[in-house]
Amino acid sequence: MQEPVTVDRETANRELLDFVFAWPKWFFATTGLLGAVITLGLIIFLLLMIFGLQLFGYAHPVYWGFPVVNFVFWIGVSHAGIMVSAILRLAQAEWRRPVTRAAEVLTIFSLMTAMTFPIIHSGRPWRTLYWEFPYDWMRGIWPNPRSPLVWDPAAIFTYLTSTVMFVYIALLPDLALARDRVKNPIGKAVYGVLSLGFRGTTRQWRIQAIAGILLSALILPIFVSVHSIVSWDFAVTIIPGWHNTVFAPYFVIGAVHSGVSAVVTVMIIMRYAFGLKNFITKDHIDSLARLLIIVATVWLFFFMLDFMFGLYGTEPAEVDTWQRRLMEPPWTAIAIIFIITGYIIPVGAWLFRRVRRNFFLMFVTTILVNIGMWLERYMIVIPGLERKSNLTFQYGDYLPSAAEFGIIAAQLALVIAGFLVFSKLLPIMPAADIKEGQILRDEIKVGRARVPATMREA
Amino acid sequence: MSGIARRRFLTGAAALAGGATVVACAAPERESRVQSFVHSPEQTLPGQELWFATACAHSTGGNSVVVRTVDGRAKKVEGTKGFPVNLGKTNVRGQAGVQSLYNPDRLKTPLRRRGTRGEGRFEAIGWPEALDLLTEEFGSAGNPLVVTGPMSGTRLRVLAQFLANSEGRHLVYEAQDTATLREAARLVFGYTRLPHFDIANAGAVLSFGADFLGTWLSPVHYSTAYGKFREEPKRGHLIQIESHMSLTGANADRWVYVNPGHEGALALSIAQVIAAENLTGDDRWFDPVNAVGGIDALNAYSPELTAERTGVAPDTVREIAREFAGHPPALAIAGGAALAQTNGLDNAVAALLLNRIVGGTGAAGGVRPNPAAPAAVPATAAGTPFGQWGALSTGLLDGSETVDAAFFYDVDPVYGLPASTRFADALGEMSFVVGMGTFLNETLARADLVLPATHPFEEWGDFVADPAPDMEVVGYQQPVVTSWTNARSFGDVMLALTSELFPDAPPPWTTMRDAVRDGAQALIGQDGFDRGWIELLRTGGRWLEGEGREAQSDQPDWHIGLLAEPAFAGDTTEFDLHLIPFENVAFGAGTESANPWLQATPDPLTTVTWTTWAELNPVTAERLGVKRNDVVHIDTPDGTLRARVYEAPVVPPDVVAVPIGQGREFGSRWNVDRGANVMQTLAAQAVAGSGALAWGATRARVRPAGEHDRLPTLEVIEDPRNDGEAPPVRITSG
Amino acid sequence: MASATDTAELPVVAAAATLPTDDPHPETDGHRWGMVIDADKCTGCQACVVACQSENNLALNEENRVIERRAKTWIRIERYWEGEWPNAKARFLPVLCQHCGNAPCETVCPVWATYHNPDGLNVQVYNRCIGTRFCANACPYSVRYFNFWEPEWPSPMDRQLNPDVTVRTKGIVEKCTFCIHRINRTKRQADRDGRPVADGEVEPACVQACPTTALVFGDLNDSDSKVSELSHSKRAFTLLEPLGTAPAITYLKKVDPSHVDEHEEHGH
Amino acid sequence: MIKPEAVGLSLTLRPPYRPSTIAISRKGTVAVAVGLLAALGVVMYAVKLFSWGDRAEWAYPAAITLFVLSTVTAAPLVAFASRMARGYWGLPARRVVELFALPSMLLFVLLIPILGSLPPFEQDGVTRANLWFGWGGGAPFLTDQLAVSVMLLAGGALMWFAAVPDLAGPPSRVRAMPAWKRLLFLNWTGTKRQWVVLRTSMRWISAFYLMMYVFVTMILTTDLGQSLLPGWRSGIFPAYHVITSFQGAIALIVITLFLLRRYAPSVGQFIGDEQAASLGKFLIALTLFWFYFFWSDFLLVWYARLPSEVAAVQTNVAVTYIVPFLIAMFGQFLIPFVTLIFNPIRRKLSRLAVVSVVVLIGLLFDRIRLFVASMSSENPFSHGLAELPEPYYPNAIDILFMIGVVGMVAAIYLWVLTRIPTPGGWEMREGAMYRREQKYMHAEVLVLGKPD
Ligand code: SF4
Ligand code: SF4
Ligand code: SF4
Ligand code: SF4
Repeated sequence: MQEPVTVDRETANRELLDFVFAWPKWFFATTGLLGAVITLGLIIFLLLMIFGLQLFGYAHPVYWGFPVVNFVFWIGVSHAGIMVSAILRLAQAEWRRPVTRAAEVLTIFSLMTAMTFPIIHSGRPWRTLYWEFPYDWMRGIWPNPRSPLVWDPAAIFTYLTSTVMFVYIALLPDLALARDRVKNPIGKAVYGVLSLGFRGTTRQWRIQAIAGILLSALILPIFVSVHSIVSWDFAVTIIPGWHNTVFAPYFVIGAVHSGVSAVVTVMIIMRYAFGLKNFITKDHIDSLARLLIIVATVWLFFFMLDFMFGLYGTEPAEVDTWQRRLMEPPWTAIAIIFIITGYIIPVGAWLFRRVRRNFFLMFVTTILVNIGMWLERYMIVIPGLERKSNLTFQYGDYLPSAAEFGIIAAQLALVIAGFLVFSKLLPIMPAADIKEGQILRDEIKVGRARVPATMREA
Repeated sequence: MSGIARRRFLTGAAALAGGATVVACAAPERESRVQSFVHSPEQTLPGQELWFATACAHSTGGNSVVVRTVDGRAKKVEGTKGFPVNLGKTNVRGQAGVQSLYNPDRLKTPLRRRGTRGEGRFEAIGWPEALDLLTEEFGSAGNPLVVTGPMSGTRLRVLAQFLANSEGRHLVYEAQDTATLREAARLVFGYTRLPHFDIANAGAVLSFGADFLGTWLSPVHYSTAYGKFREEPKRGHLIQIESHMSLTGANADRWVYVNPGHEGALALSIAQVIAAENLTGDDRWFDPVNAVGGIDALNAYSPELTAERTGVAPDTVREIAREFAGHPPALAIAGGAALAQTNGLDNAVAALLLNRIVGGTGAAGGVRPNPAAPAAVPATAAGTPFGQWGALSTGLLDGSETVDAAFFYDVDPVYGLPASTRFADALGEMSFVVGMGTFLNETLARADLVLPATHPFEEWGDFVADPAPDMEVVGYQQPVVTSWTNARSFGDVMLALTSELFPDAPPPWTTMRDAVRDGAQALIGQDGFDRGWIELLRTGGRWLEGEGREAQSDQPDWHIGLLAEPAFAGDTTEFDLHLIPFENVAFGAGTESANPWLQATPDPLTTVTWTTWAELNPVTAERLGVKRNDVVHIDTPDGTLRARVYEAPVVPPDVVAVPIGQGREFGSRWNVDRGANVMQTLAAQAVAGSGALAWGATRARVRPAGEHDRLPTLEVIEDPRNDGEAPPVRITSG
Repeated sequence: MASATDTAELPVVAAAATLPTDDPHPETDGHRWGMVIDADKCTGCQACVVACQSENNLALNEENRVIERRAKTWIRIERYWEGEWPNAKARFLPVLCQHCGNAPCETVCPVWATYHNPDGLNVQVYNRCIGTRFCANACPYSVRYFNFWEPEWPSPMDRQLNPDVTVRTKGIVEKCTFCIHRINRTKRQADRDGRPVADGEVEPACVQACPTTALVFGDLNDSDSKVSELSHSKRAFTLLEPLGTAPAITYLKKVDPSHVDEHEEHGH
Repeated sequence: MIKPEAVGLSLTLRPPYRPSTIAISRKGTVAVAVGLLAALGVVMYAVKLFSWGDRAEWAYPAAITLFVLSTVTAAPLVAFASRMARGYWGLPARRVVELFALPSMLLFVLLIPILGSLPPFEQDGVTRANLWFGWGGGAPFLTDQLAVSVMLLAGGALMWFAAVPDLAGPPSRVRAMPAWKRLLFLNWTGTKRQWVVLRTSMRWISAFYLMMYVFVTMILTTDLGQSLLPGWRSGIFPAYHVITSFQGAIALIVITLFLLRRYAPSVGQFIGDEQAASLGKFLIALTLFWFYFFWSDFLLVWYARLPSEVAAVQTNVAVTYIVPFLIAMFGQFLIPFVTLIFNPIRRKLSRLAVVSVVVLIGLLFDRIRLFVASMSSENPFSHGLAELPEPYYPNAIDILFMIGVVGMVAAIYLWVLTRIPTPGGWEMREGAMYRREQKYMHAEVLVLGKPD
């Protein structure tokens, strides 16, 4: 049964904006720590600029490694926001309300972080920016539209732009709220400008709502395209273990799996860190977990398709790649761990209502999912390169370097820091949306039973 | 002139502006200085390439190469087209010549010893000072000793001037001596020069241990011949019999393992089958067999009777005999470890005898006599056999012999002779030692005076191909660049020394260039010499086909009864494996190891680079409890060395094979403290009858060192699917 | 199951020629450079390898670079073992860029740093390359190498550098060019002389060095050239043929007399 | 803020609902027509069996069988989806679609000769690609039929369970039944416990049916498709097939609802444009999915240019079967996409039904291009096609066979429709309980309960 939120509007406003105006000690400690890790990453980046990619673990013939794995991972996580916001919004799932903002913000920061990887890992990052983006009108030298590496920035930029718009539109009423409540005159001015004069007139509400729905629908194809294109970075080639037609939906659903899990993790952290016990309830994580069961199962189905149709053609290199993935150390361990942590443990646990409604267990299981999903990406990207063709003389292996671990830690810190700073500056809970949800909440009595219900405009 | 003939690949000098002058005879000078157009030396047009024919820097057989130079810098080496030895081709070492030329660790200036001998501490001095010291020491010396590598042509004549005046001695140090083969050729055919093995035209080649595609005698020549040998439709058949798979073995149609030292017995078995089955189709085998003891003596070597010794099944021997005799013309050759046994000479003779048995001598596709070298450009002086080095060492150490002054040029006996010879100590007994070379080495490091020698691309010279490729060939060497170091050529130093020491009987030439021109004059005559000289330099040399061949003896000077059993150092219980040292295509005997390209060149079979490894059969490795990349100690009765294990299915189970060429203390940054020197661990045994070092007659045991160190291999990892069943890519046709 | 390793022997797929995608060998009035590699002649001697290093300014492959698998050789001799002792054999296979007509490396390059030129070469434009290494991954022959370091030649070794060939900077990918500078030079010369380029006139460094003439180079558009003739040998095959990359290099199989008899009877 | 159409205002349950079997107008005519078609199907099946030819003979039967799998067998899944999402729109349609579980049973019969005509996995030491690791112990015939049976039984069980509360009548009636019949009626007396068990088991059986459906699709599409056409190895293909099956199922449901509204007022009174709006949304979504899955497949094959894969795609997309492919693309994607973006078309059941017919035609041709290409391919043992095959055209028997199958499906469906009360009574009543209309501030609002 759902537990209705019992706070009044004023409390809601106060609690939801609380963190924006408060300066708890842990905030400084955490940002300091994150800053240190990010600085480490910057130092590594600087060293990379000077010494080049020798600092990473690439070696002939395995030329991609951790950064690409992480690129896929963070792009994957970024699928949370739109899945939760747009799809649940269109599906009129009421429980989405407190979750949307966090998911969208996670999307923005994980996308921005993911985008740094292709640049960091390229041999000449300065040129990467130069050649890939500003088209060279003068000499007519264009990027190669046949390359998935050109599709990538196009899709990701579109996704980022639309997500930012999406978040911004949803933010407007909350910005206005912050503007009205902040005491500091500078803050007032800034929030004032950002809120674009939102005063809550009917017309403004209507435009805001229509824009949100339109964007939800428009963003969906982009959402699907992004990870499909990421998957095509691999699948268009003829590398064994990469060239499989199932990759696009497999990647997309995997992205949703890891993204929604990350949202659950983040929500549980927020619940405690920002004191949002009144707004993030067992119902929310329960609903998300039920969604995750389906997503995870579909993901597993696609994985099975990938596996079965990888072996199906009995191409020697393809068979070798799967043999390596499943039978050879360390990949055996990685394969087992990712199946167990990505599916068996979490989905097994989520079948039980008690687990789905337990914050701690949900926190643990969703973290496990993302460990599993990271390993899954690792297992997708690397072994195919290690067993690339029948020319077995060129079989190789890959060992990540310390610098790669450093960069990856720094990027995790970057996502967290981005999230934290956002929640410091702007309300991480969509106050207006939550209040709307409270208004629309109702109950239906059937005999002695009370069934939760929502109100819909007739 | 057709367009093609005018291409830049013109060997020799380029025709310059206007085509008026054809100049090819001097290196551009001041090449490292910035030049103004106005003051450019004749040959240097900025940005314009020039090709100079000269001697190959590292060749063993006497190859001619053209070096591409641009702006006075050597850029690229290619074989001299039409030069009969290498026919426009090169091998790895030839290609790497430019890199030893520009090796920053070359000796750049004369050095005088500062510390004790062998410490390797020197101070730089100038040439005048060095020459003064040289004159002083050699002037007072009684019986100067000059040690060089195999040397021919004008250098030899220049050296003779010095030796004649000073009553000095000349010893020739060969890293891999040819004494046994030369002696065998004399016994079987009566030849004094190395004969021509006509692989190109042979129908079957039966090689006992001779790695003619890799390192044996004249590998580039034989490789070009092999290309023709494999030409379809005739496609010759190659059988390789040896105790460790060489590069040639890897390319053979049939490869057969023979127990080390029993190659001769196997050869006689093959002969027996040929005779018994009359495989030649006529009785041409009869006379030669008769001459060496008759069919009864030969019958004692029937395949069944030798099978146990040789380790080759009788059926296999019969198949070999049929394949060999069945693809005329058939050619048998012998070399490598087969000859480096105490009974190596007998092995060589027995193997070469097969040529007489199938009648394959003199004709195309067989063993052909070579012409004697012209007097004006003497042929290679024969190497001093190992026995004599041992005697010299012992004499010096026990005081029965003294050397007042010794001159070592471009050799490294301290490195190459087994430690048990104690040559390094013997060197210490010599009063004054001069070492000359392009790099410091173990011998030079023990010298009192070290002189920087020019690189072959920086000096004048000539050479006589040995073995000659079926004709008399004299190659010419000219400087292609001005030396960037303060080096001088051996000839010039010798000439300077001679004229300084013996003002009364000065040599007839003042520079090597004069001496070389002088020899050329004798060769091509006075008439139109200037044109002829330029032509010589342009084409790389002079050759005369089919003139003045040596005569063949009527019958072999040998008897089957002479075939001895091999003897090995180290007893079989304690030392359970045969130690087979081998040269690989890149480092050779260790003379080229200063060159980073060669260091990085993968050994063709193992793909190992940069270090010393120990080849073991996987079964042997498993028995020893070691696997690839494990460090092992290899003990012989006379020493021990460390190497990393490389397992290969082609290595015989009773063998541990170790490449020669690493393990130096002195040299360049690229070869010092790298790997181990296997030569040092060998027992000091000589080949009976030739006195050469029996480097294949030492036994060894392998002990795991308990360490692990990844071998630098080109092969990425061991191929998990390459289980010997089905190669992943079908390279072989059926 | 059919032996997984036999793919190269399975029926040749002819469909590649009818793809409505890019024609792997666009008709050019000019040249289509190609090579034939005779595995029966290659001895594995490595001369071609060093010749290429020397001609094309390849950086030194120091020991740790070999160990790290970051050494570069534009042509390499792959060695495969066949069989077990005492019937074990070594097989040598020179592998360099195959200059594929359907090059998997070309389509993936985001900046068109690698593309097919009108002479049928897969060329690499170093200045364009941003070092994504996508092409190196996509190349099934693994013949593309990444520059992990700024190349260095301790003075005076730099004097050897070939002025016709760029020294590649760190952060980009490089590979065999078919010695394009030699091709261009010869074409220019032939142009000046007003004649066509003759067969055998262009010799890449590896071909030039190869002592056994296992490597033959020439124009596949010229039906009289040696390469054209050899590429129709009954021993001819292309590497990884089922991938449909349409290489410009044809290999000739090694002849193994111990197999010939059984197979020839079946008319192989 | 919420669009009124999405809420389903047209659904009015004011008249107290009584479950009953339906009455169809012009019942006799319909019965005769359908009966004749069904008889045609039976005859054609027999004709095919007796004139047993090679595998290609069964190419068109295979195509129509997979068409049945993609429409009729997939339809009950929509009921499952509607229950899962607690969608109000689905209430009157659930029973309508569940009843398709019965005609689905035809699959089993149809598959017997088709699976029987398949070549062995191994021949002359060469193995053809397959999902069964070359397992000879009954694959594919026994394995596939076993999986199909299990799936069909689950579907049947689902249909029956859902209908039992409506069929059982008052507790006294059930108690009066003989034992076997009581068991058949699950001993239904409507106790609270029974309701809980019923709901839970329906949930599980639905989930099981879905999984079995996906599994069966995977093995059938591989055994009758990919594994027969050399070089065709596409991991996404089973998923493509599932997705297009959902599209086919929706189209079939739309058409069925439309016909029922037109000809069976007892059902039709509950079917309004609310259903059209929801089903239309699904249909356009699945139309987009068609493109996504097809493109994901096609793009990668075309881009990678592996000759064997390209040849396979040339066969069933680009060259040999390009005409059926184009019909499929227009029918499954272009026409529905272009039409359904317009609200007036999507939200009107009649118009949606027209589009659905187009979709089904497209789907039929899609199955034809895919399975005729594979069933008629010559050498499934080769690694890739050496040359592109000629198209394999149907003969008159093939065409009559396909028509007959449609007839059989229709006949069985009509039969069961007249035996089981439609729409489902208890769910309809329950739906009405969780739904209330009231005033909020100045607006009329709808309060919708969503029980756990
Ligand atoms: S061999 Fe590799 S690098 Fe060369 S063209 Fe083919 S795919 Fe490209
Ligand atoms: S590494 Fe260079 S050539 Fe290769 S794909 Fe990237 S940009 Fe293109
Ligand atoms: S063709 Fe030129 S670039 Fe290519 S491998 Fe040969 S030498 Fe090197
Ligand atoms: S140079 Fe010729 S023979 Fe030697 S490895 Fe290269 S291709 Fe083979």
